[in-house]
Amino acid sequence: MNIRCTGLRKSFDGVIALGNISVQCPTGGITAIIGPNGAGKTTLLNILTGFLSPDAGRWFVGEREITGLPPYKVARMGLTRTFQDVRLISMVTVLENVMLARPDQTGEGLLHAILRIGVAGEEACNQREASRLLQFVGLEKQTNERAGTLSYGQQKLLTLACCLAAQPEILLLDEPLAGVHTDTAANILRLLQQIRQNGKTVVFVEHNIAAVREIADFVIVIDEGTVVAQGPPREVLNRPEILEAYVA
Amino acid sequence: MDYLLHILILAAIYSILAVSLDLLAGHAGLLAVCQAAFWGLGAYASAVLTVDYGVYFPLGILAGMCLGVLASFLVSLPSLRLTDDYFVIATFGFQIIAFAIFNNWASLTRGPLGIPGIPPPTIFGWRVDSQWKFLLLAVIGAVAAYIVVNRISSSPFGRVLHAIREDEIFAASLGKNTLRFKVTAFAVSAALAAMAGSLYAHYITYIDPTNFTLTESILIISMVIVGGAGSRWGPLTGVLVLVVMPESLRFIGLPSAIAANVRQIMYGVLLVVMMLFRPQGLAGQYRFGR
Amino acid sequence: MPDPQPHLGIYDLHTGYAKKEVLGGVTLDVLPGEVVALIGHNGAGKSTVLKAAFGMLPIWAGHVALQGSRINLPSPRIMLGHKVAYSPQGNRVFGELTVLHNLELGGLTLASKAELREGLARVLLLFPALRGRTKQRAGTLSGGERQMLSLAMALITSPRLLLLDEPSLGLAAPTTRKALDVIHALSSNQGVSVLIVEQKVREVLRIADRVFVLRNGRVSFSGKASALEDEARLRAVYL
Amino acid sequence: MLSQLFVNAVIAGSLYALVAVSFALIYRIAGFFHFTHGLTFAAGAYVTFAAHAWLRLPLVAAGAIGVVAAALLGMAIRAVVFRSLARRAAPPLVMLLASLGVYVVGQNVISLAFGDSSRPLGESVISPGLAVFGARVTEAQLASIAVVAAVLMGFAVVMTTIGIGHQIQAVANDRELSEVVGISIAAIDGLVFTLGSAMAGLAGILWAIDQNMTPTMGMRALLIGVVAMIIGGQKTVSGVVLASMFLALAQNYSILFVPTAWQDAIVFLILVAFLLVSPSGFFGLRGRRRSLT
Repeated sequence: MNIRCTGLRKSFDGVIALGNISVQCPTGGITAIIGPNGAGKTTLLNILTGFLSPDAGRWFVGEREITGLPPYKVARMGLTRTFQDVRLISMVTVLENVMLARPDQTGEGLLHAILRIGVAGEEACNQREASRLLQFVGLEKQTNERAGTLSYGQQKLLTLACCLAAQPEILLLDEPLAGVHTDTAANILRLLQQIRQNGKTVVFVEHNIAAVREIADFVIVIDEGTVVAQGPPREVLNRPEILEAYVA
Repeated sequence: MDYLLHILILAAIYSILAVSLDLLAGHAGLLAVCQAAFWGLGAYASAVLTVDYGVYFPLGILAGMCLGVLASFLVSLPSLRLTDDYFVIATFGFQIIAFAIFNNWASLTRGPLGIPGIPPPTIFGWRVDSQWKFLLLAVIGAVAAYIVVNRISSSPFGRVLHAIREDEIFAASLGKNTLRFKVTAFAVSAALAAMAGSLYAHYITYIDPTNFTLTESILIISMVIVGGAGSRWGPLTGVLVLVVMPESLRFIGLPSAIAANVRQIMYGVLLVVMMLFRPQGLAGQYRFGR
Repeated sequence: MPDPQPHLGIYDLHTGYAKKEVLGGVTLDVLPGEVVALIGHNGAGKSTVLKAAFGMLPIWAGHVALQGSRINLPSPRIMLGHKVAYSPQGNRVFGELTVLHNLELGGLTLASKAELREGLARVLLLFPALRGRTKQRAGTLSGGERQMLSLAMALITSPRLLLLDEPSLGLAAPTTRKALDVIHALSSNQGVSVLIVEQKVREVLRIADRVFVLRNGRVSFSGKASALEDEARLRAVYL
Repeated sequence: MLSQLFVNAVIAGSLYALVAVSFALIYRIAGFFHFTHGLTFAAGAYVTFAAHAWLRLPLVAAGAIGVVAAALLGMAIRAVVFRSLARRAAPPLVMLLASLGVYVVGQNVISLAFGDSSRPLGESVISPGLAVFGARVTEAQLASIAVVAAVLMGFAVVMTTIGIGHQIQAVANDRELSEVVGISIAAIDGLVFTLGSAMAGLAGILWAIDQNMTPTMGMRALLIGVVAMIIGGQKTVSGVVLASMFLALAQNYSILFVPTAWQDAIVFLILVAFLLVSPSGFFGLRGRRRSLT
């Protein structure tokens, strides 16, 4: 499943954040969205995931249009995300954070919660799945620690695990490598490639151009709210106007 | 002796109120200061139904709880769009509107005169006409409320509430319809408070609007906060500290006129001290707004 | 002659927000009368360096020194006392107050009314476009005018050291060039030392004597501005 | 009859405005709903009563003492409770709860000291008053409106012309930039609490002179003032004053349709209607950090 948008436009009291953006991220690939500070990348992510309503434009997951859907419905359509500043539930354990993300849990119905019919079985299955994901991102040792006690890099890995636990088709990651030490960053890049192997589409906003060059199949460059270039990294990253966008 | 029973019955009823409010304030992080409104609603529903229409007690309680659920939608849907301080003020507003209804809808609630002569409850032939029997009924009610709230808070439903409490945007990004969870929690909290209202009405046998004022709501929220919001024993600790202990003031011969003020000063001071030194409360871990 | 005492010295600076370490040991200096550019991609920590130096952010490790003497607990008031001024990112002004009141607040720490009046006259001379608008609410100014006001608020205290955070944000090229020229003139004519953070690298290199490149919270390059003239070198260091 | 309702509304509205403006002043700087405003409101009235009745001071002198006492009370509560909470980086809701606790303590101390019964402030001299467009207005009421108008005008002038007023607006407008230019946020916070509490005390005194006083009068006035601030938009004095007048008019004219006891409920019905209509963020979602990054 891929994600595409047409004619997305958004401005904040006069300042244009997005001016008529129409992009499409290829199915099953890793797409990097790059561009200098304040170019509208996070704004685009917030619009696609329903947290921000644009002035104009429509966007789709696969063939289904998700324009204007609230965030929880967008997530239910198979499009989950992470945030620039790490967001998680620091008061509960790492395992609980991942178990929270599983969609359509019967135990989330009020009567089931009270009478506990068929909840225990599902919880056990949820726990197994969550533990598998923690193992996948390398946090199995921290399973029962409070999420608040994790290091920043570990918290980034946890949010990735939560994203996966929501069983998405497409992952939208907002600066997955920002503020992370080099070894964790390499680890995250390896995980993103494995996620792609599992057939999921990955789209991430990032500044670390070296990382983009290493794993991205497709690159979209946004500057001053418009798409200035898009295509495979080899082609796009060497074009002079890319450096210009960053540096001018 | 029966004064001790009176305190225990009051403690059981207040426990229902504190535990039910804790589902909202402690587990969902919604600082609602209108629990006395739902408490009053249950009391008046039971009183009016049994005194004016001779309705059978269990039906009275059920009717009160359903009314509580309905009223909770009227309260939660408009106010849940607001954040923090504005939400608190909106719930203050509903508390004041509810009190005005109890106080002025004379044809239904007989206004300031209140409703006297509420018969003791009979359940399937069991006439609860002594304090001992009433204590048993009140404790059953309290235990039921405690089980319901703890079952909810320790279930996946509760897990989502705890997510909403700390970061609703994160919960929404994982596909949780946060509004549904908050409205449902409101409804359960209101229904349990209404049940406490029915029990209270049949125990006190005479209710008037002054039992269900803003001050009562502030007392109930203080119990939850001082005791420790969002924890198993927090609300009950709050009841112990803010109901049982002050009631025993009467033993040391404090004239009742002064006792009411002293009791409020006590929980006012406790609330301030708690916020300064132990914002998570005596037995809790959750700190508001963290 | 011995290496001249840096006007501003930042030594092995570690700081960040809550758990996220943003600066992992940054060392840089500004010599008297010099214009130093601090460049790097977004999120590298450029703004954090200025905030920490001006005392807006607690320092986790390392220290800041002015004219060689270490400032233990830097705070805005202390730095203003040492004739240092800071203009935060995004051309921040008090939108609800008039241009004049913004300038007066900029000169709050000036000792006397006379100094304030003198400062007002000086900055209005420097930025003629503001002269006609002193009664206007700052929120109604254009991006360029707001940038000028923000700079004027920093210059009114006639600082000896100027910390500027992306004065060009949201400005068209000609306005950016004009603003950077004003800054350059200050340095060359009045010997004001400047540490300027910028995204528009080519523009700022034009007026900078030396440059530090920040990447992921560490200095990845420092040297003469001319060293980054050619494209390949800039690309290697920058991207 | 209608003009009498109008006059009553103007008197009540002016007092709501004084409470609302002073509450907004403190709220915009301190950043949390502080219920102690209701306490300083009541304290002003009761200290004036004590000075007037027990110390035999003329009403105006007693009133001055009342206002000073309210200001000192506000300053003291801020220094003891709110400053230490701020040092512990307590979130706004914890500050709100603490202010609620302080209010409950204060209100009960007043009722212990002065009793719960409603009592008048000053000689309840029965004066025919003047006829204004066919409505009865006493000299005291006219004086009250004049005082409130003068105070609000003076407040607006201070905020727009004098340096301190600019600093207050600056901190309310952009806290970080205020720190950058060297404004002492703590000093402004203290000043605002003192000034706001003094205005609240004055409002309490004028309210007590017009409508007698009870220990719980502060909460009622505070809640109406908060609603006026929410509807009027916190930024401008005129916006809050207009909203206060609107609430007073709505309350007074509601008597034609509904018994007077509904007056407070009407204020909150208006608030609910306003909140339903006014747009709020993306479905009012609360994240750990307000802005979505």
